[in-house]
Amino acid sequence: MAIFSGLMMITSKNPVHSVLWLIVTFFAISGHYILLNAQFLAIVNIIVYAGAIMVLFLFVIMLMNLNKETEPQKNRWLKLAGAVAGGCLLLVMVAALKDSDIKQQQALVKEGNIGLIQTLGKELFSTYVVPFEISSILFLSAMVGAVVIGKKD
Amino acid sequence: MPINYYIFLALALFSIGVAGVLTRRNAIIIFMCIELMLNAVNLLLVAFSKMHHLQMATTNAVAGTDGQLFVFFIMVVAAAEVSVGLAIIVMMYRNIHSVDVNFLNRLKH
Amino acid sequence: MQNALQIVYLIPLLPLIGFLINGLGRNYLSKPVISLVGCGTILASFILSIWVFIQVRGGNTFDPHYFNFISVGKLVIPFAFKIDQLSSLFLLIITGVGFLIHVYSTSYMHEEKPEHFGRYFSYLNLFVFSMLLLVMGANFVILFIGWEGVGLCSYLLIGYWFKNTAYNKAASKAFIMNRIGDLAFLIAIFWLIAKLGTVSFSEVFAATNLAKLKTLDITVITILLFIGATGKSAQIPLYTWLPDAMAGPTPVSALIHAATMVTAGIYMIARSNVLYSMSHITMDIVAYTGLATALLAATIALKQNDIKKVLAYSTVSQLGFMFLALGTGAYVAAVFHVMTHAFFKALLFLGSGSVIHAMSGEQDIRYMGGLSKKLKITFITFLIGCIAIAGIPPFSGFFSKDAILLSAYIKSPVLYGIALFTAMLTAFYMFRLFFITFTGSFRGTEEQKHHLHESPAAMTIPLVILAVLSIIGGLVGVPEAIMHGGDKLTAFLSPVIAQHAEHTVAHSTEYMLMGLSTGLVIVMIIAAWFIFRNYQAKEATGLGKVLENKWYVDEIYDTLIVKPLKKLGSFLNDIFEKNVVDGMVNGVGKLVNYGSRQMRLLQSGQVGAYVLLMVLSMVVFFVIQFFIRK
Amino acid sequence: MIAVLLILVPLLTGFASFFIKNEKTVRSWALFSSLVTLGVSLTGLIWLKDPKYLSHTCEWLPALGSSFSVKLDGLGLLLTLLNAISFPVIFIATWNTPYRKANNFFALMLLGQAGMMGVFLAMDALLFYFFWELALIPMYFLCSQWGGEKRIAVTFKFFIYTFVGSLLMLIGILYLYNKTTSHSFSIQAFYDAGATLSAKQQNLVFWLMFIAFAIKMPIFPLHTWQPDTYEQAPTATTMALSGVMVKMGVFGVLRWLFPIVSGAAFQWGDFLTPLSIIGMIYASLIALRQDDMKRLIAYSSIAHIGLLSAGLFTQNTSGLQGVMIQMFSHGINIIGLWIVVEWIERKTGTRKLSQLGGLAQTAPSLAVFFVIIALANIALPLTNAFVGEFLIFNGILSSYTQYYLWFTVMAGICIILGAAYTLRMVRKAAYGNTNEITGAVTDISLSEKVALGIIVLLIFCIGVFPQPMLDLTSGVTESIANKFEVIRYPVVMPK
Amino acid sequence: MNALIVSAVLGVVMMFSSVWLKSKAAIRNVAIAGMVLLVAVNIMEFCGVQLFHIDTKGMISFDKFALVFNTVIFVSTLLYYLLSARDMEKVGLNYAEYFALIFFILCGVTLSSSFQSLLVLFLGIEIISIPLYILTGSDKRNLKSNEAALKYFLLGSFSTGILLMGIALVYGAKGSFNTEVIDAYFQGSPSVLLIGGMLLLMFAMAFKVSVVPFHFWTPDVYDGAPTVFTSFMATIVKAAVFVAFIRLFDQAFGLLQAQWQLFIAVLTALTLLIGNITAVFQQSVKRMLAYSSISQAGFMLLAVYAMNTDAKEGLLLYTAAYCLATIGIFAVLIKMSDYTFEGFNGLAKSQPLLAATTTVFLLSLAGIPMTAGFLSKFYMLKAAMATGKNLWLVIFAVLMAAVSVYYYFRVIQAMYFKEGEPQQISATASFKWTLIFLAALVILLGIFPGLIIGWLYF
Repeated sequence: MAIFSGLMMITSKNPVHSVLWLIVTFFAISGHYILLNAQFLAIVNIIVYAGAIMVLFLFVIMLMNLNKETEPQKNRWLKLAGAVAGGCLLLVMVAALKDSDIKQQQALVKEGNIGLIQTLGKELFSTYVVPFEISSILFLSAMVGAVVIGKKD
Repeated sequence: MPINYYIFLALALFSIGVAGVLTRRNAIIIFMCIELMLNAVNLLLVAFSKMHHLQMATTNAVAGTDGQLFVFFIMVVAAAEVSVGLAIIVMMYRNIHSVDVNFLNRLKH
Repeated sequence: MQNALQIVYLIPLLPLIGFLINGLGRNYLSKPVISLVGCGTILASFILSIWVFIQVRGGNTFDPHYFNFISVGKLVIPFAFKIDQLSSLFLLIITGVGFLIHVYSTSYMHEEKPEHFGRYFSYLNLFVFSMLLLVMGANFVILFIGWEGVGLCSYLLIGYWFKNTAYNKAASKAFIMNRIGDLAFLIAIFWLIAKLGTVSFSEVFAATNLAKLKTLDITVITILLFIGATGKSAQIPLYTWLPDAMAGPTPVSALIHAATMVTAGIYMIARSNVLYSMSHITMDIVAYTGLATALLAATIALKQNDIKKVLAYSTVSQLGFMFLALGTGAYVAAVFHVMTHAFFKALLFLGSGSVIHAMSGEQDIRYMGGLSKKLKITFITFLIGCIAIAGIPPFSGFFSKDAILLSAYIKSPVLYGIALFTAMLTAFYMFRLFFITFTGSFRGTEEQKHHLHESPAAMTIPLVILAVLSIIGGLVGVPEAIMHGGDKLTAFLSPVIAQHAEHTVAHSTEYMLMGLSTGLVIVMIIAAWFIFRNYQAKEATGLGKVLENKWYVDEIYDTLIVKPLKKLGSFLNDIFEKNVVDGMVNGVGKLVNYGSRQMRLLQSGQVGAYVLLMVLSMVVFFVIQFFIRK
Repeated sequence: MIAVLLILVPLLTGFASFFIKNEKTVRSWALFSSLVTLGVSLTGLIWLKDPKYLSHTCEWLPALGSSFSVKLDGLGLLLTLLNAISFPVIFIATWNTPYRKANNFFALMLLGQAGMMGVFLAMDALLFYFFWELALIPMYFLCSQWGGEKRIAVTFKFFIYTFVGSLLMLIGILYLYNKTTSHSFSIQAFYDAGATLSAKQQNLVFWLMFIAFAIKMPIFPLHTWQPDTYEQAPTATTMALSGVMVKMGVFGVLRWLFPIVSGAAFQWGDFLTPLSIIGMIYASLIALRQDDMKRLIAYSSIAHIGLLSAGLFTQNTSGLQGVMIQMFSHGINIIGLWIVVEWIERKTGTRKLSQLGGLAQTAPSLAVFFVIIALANIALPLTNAFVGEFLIFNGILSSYTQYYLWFTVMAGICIILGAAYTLRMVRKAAYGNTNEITGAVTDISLSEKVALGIIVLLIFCIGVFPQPMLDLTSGVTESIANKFEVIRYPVVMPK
Repeated sequence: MNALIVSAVLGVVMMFSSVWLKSKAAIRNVAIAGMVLLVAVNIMEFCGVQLFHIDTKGMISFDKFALVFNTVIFVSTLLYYLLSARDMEKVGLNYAEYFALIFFILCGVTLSSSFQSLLVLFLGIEIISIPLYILTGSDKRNLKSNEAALKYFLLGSFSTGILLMGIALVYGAKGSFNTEVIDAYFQGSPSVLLIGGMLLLMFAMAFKVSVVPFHFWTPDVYDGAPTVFTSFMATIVKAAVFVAFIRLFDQAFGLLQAQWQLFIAVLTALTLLIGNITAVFQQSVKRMLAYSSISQAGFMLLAVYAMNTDAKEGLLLYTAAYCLATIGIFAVLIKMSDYTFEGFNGLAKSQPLLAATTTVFLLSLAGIPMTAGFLSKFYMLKAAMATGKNLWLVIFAVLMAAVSVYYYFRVIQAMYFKEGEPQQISATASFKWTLIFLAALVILLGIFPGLIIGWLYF
């Protein structure tokens, strides 16, 4: 499901369609999160990604009204090469990692409470408070950046 | 559920993202592919976090949370990146009225 | 006790001082002062030499040691002199003849500008200095220093008229050919050092050391030394420089290229006679080379028209005789001939100088003739010289040459035959020269004719003195056969030159030989008289032409050695150096530039391409890590 | 004390002279400083007996195990003396040569001198490398700032060429450093480390370091930078380069190569001696065909250096001793030759032999000096070069190789060729008739007379009394030669 | 810690300073003052004065190395301000914001030099990168700048993806982000997940420090970005990421050295080769410097390859030498009207002082003795040599160093030996004095490297 929609995403001509396909992918991934009993992340994923970010994308695309098959073909070879390279990467990594020493281990499904908001919250504001603060700096800089770039002059 | 499935799934998504970056010319879509790569990573991290939780739940009740928190941070960063990235793309578009990366060839050699 | 010979160091020192004074002051001193200094110093050392000679005759030899020239590791080369019979004799010859020629030069060169006049005399003094160093040196290195020094002076004096390019070329030629010999000499010295660790005569010739040497070593060393001698003493194959050396002023030719320098080789071999006597191969080589040279030079001399060239070739030929003597073990005879030759050849050269002077620079005998009337003294002295060289008793040449012929006969009749034939040739070409120059009618231009005049006293007096010496000079070596105890020279030199196995011949044979040679010589003279009494110049043909062109030896050398070297040089310079050696270096630079130009293209500016390359390299790395490395 | 002064004096005065704008002043300043340096190095000779004044050591890079340690031993004394003598002579000789931005010129010259001093004094590998490069940089700037029209490319080639060499040497140094037990760059530690190396390692180090020295000397076929550089560089610099700088290569071999990797040096001797001799003949033959005096002298210098390196690889007392004194003599003689060429070029505006001639008439004093120096150049007895060449040839003939005779003869050929091309140069430049170029020339002025006078004086002093100079270096020579004796001994006596 | 927080605060201050302060000079002075403060507090921390007591739960540790390195970085940033702050005005209107972003970047630098958890590493690198994207594109009407920004952004975030994948795999193998835990002892062959993650991390870091074959962004971005900021990212940022690189592989993958050493060696060789050879043929000095920065990265990579005390000391010295020299050259370059080599013709005549100092910097980059550049290269070679294997790498490195001389000296030749039309260059006295100071520093470090390295053992 996720893979299929992912593929659709990168193949569909029309940017808008690929955005929509990407959203589908995100939903699928969130599904996996829920399956893995990580509700918090699932929600955040849907809200932040499928919601905010993708909408942002859509806006931009609309703004540039690219919502038609504008993209001219780039030369076949490079495209092919790209696809092949991606395939190779997949192949190689899978082949490399398939016989890892943890392959027989299981991922806990449907139980375990670490995915729940309160656990995460506790951890976040106890152990991970410093990175959290740091990420605020990140946001600050991103904001400044957006201003710098966006401001008309 | 065997962890390998998740590994393969994540790798697949990741590679799809890479392939997308390689094949597409539209800057926005390339960017979206990168987002896809990030999500693949997220998925993998969550799977791992659950795996480690399963291993060490007895000793450490909160084992594995770090993985999920990392995912959270990744999302944060991604959001920030998106804001900046889109800003840059828009700026680009303002100037050359295209988001085709093939037009980015003033700088070479 | 203080040895009476303490002061020998003055003998070379005085000429050196003269050289310094004349050399540095040549711009300030007047000609008379220069001549005074030039001749005075030599005269002084001449007087000293006489005194030394007397001392030595009294049996007082002396080896002063001044300072260590070079001492490295075990090798010690002192700066030391060796005053013994041989060297004292040479001292006499050098300073004596040298002095006369200095005197002669004062008037011969009087037209020169003062500074050049000064230069000339400084060179002469320097020459005498080095020559004295050569004969006084107590070891091969000092000898070599003098050896090179005289070479230098001959170079400087041949090129004395430096405006003339041909002269300079001749000078360089002389120097370089000498260098070839010197190289062999040097190697011989190194060989001695390698084998014996010493170069001083006394130690080398000490029996204990000689015992150490293998025959091979001795042969090699002696041959190398001999090659050195061929360079300096103008023997085959290195003789061609000497005729060209006539470019220098005539007194120089007399002093350096006849009387003294060219005999350095003979001195050196005589000095190391002990070594030579131990290697028969070398002896033969020396003998045959000498003989061949004598013959070759004599033949060439037959057809030369330049008065000085004739004398030059005769010098070569005479030197050949001396080497023949050395080769046949008659060292004394060689030294003897050196002495007599010094007298009469100097006489002849100075005579020719006086002729040239009278002819205002003309050297070609075809434009002379009938000079006997105008230049009386020159005429007579020259005649004496010719008789002496031809070897008519009782003139000096007779005794020395006879001694050589005798020793040749002892060695083998064949040698004797050829030597005799050469002697006849000598007589013939000398008198050819004589008759063409002095008899017949004058063939020069008119103003030359009425410009003809006898040379001033400063020139004629040396001529006379030398003439006298050439007459009586031979009496120091009268053969036993004629007068018992007449051979004083041998007796005098016996401490230095060991007389090895005496195989004397019956006196009757000796008389016979003498008579034969004398007779033939006289025949030759008469023949010359008939042929050249009134000579008319005509084009030489056939063999004559070959002889006139000196057997084309110079040309052969030029094509075989000089030209190829030059070609090689140009090839290396223009092609090899530029394209190969330097090409390699520049090639690297070009390669880098080329690579740079290609690698720039990697930077295509296409994001897609960049990512593609990155991903591919990642794949490669993964493959290496997971599928190849283990 | 002395050692430090030798470096400091030219260094400081050099920096100072950057700021002396007036040309005359800076000339005299440079001359003064070089004379002071000379004085210092002569005092060094006086204190030869008590070496406590001759060496100095202090902390520098303790972390790296490198210390600022300089010392004057016989070898160092010899070459610093050469260095100290050369520069006053150069300054006097070029007194009348005009330079743009004279202050920079003389400053760089003095800095170069300081660098070379350091090279000859350093007792610490890193310090040695420091100075090695430091000597190079000013020379580079001098050549490409004040040189001929092709200067930039040529000197750049020269720079890169030598730089590559020295970098390889740096690796060699580092390699040895890793082998030292005490992890120090001090020369003693290096000597000890060298002894412990295996044959393969020795070869590696030998080549890494030898390349640098070979380029500097230079040895055929690494010589191509030299003629161009000598031709293009301002003659004063050329004097410094050929008089002193090329000795750095020989010096390096003597101090940093032979004592450390004697085994490899011995093993490669049979390969390098013929190479140097080929180089000699090669250079001589080319010199025979040169028309440009500077190029001719350059090639003759290559030939002489070839002889030096051949002497090095005789690796016996006589040969090495010869090398020592020949280094000095060659420096003196070639500087003399350059002075003559410099004067000729300045007066006639050409260096082409084909355009010269008859200078002996218009400039007799020059001709006299010229002839004397030329004769010294071909090693006539009683000139300085004779002693060196005599010893070197003697060394070659008695060297430990079965080809010694061939080597001697081959090298000997160069004596003849040397005479040929030198006399050719003299003949074409000084003799013959004057032409419109040389006709108008006036004779040399006082400054040149003084400079050439000093040169000639040295030529004869060393030529007649070489012994003091030989004694100076005998200690060093012995120690090196003994190292090789030790190696040879088992070979000489087969079991 | 001090530095981290202070720089963050300063960033905020700068943001608002544009509101309060009208004159650019004032803003500049505030920034410079702030920089001085930053240096001061960092040194205070070095001397053990903690302004803030925050328990980072073992995520960050400001050890000596990190602190010394930060000092170096801050000082060079200060010098960078003094030299080039003026020239930021030319870029665009948001003068204060540029400073703010630079301060934020410095936060990132402090993080990446002192992280103990991959999370912090990730955040640090992102905090460095995101403002850089913006600074690159800050010259908005200049297409080159835009293009550079977009390229940098796309490739940068792509590499971020790789970085994250690597981190994820490592986490999968070890179950933690903490470097000690990751480096904890294991028996038998290490898990493939770990190695795969390690490789991916290597690629990502290689990208950030522009190591061949992940260097492609560098020339374009450096060329396109406004020169002022090129100067900044070519020096300080690069150095910072390098420290992160060596820290990561030292602390997290120290035990895996056998696995990655060969790869690093190969990468080094490639980087030296491409960087140097390509630089030879460049026509613009700016682009040449971009490639030279790649080749210098190759040399610094030797430190990662060797990974011993020499290497760390050396890297410290190297970053100092490299930053100082490059900042200096760029400062001069900015003043030039023409960035090609011909632009430098005859500079020695019109601006002797600039020429002289530039020469010192170039010599330092080329690694000539008496300059810091030599000793730093020397350290690198020494370290690599100390590993006792792969001698070919060292020899190759020096050969490439020789090549580098070629293009560095082209500038010197242009300045001194070629004639050129004099161009008016506005160089204030303070600017000149700072240059002199910089040059003096370069030479001083070239003779007494102890001035920096000594602090490690203080």
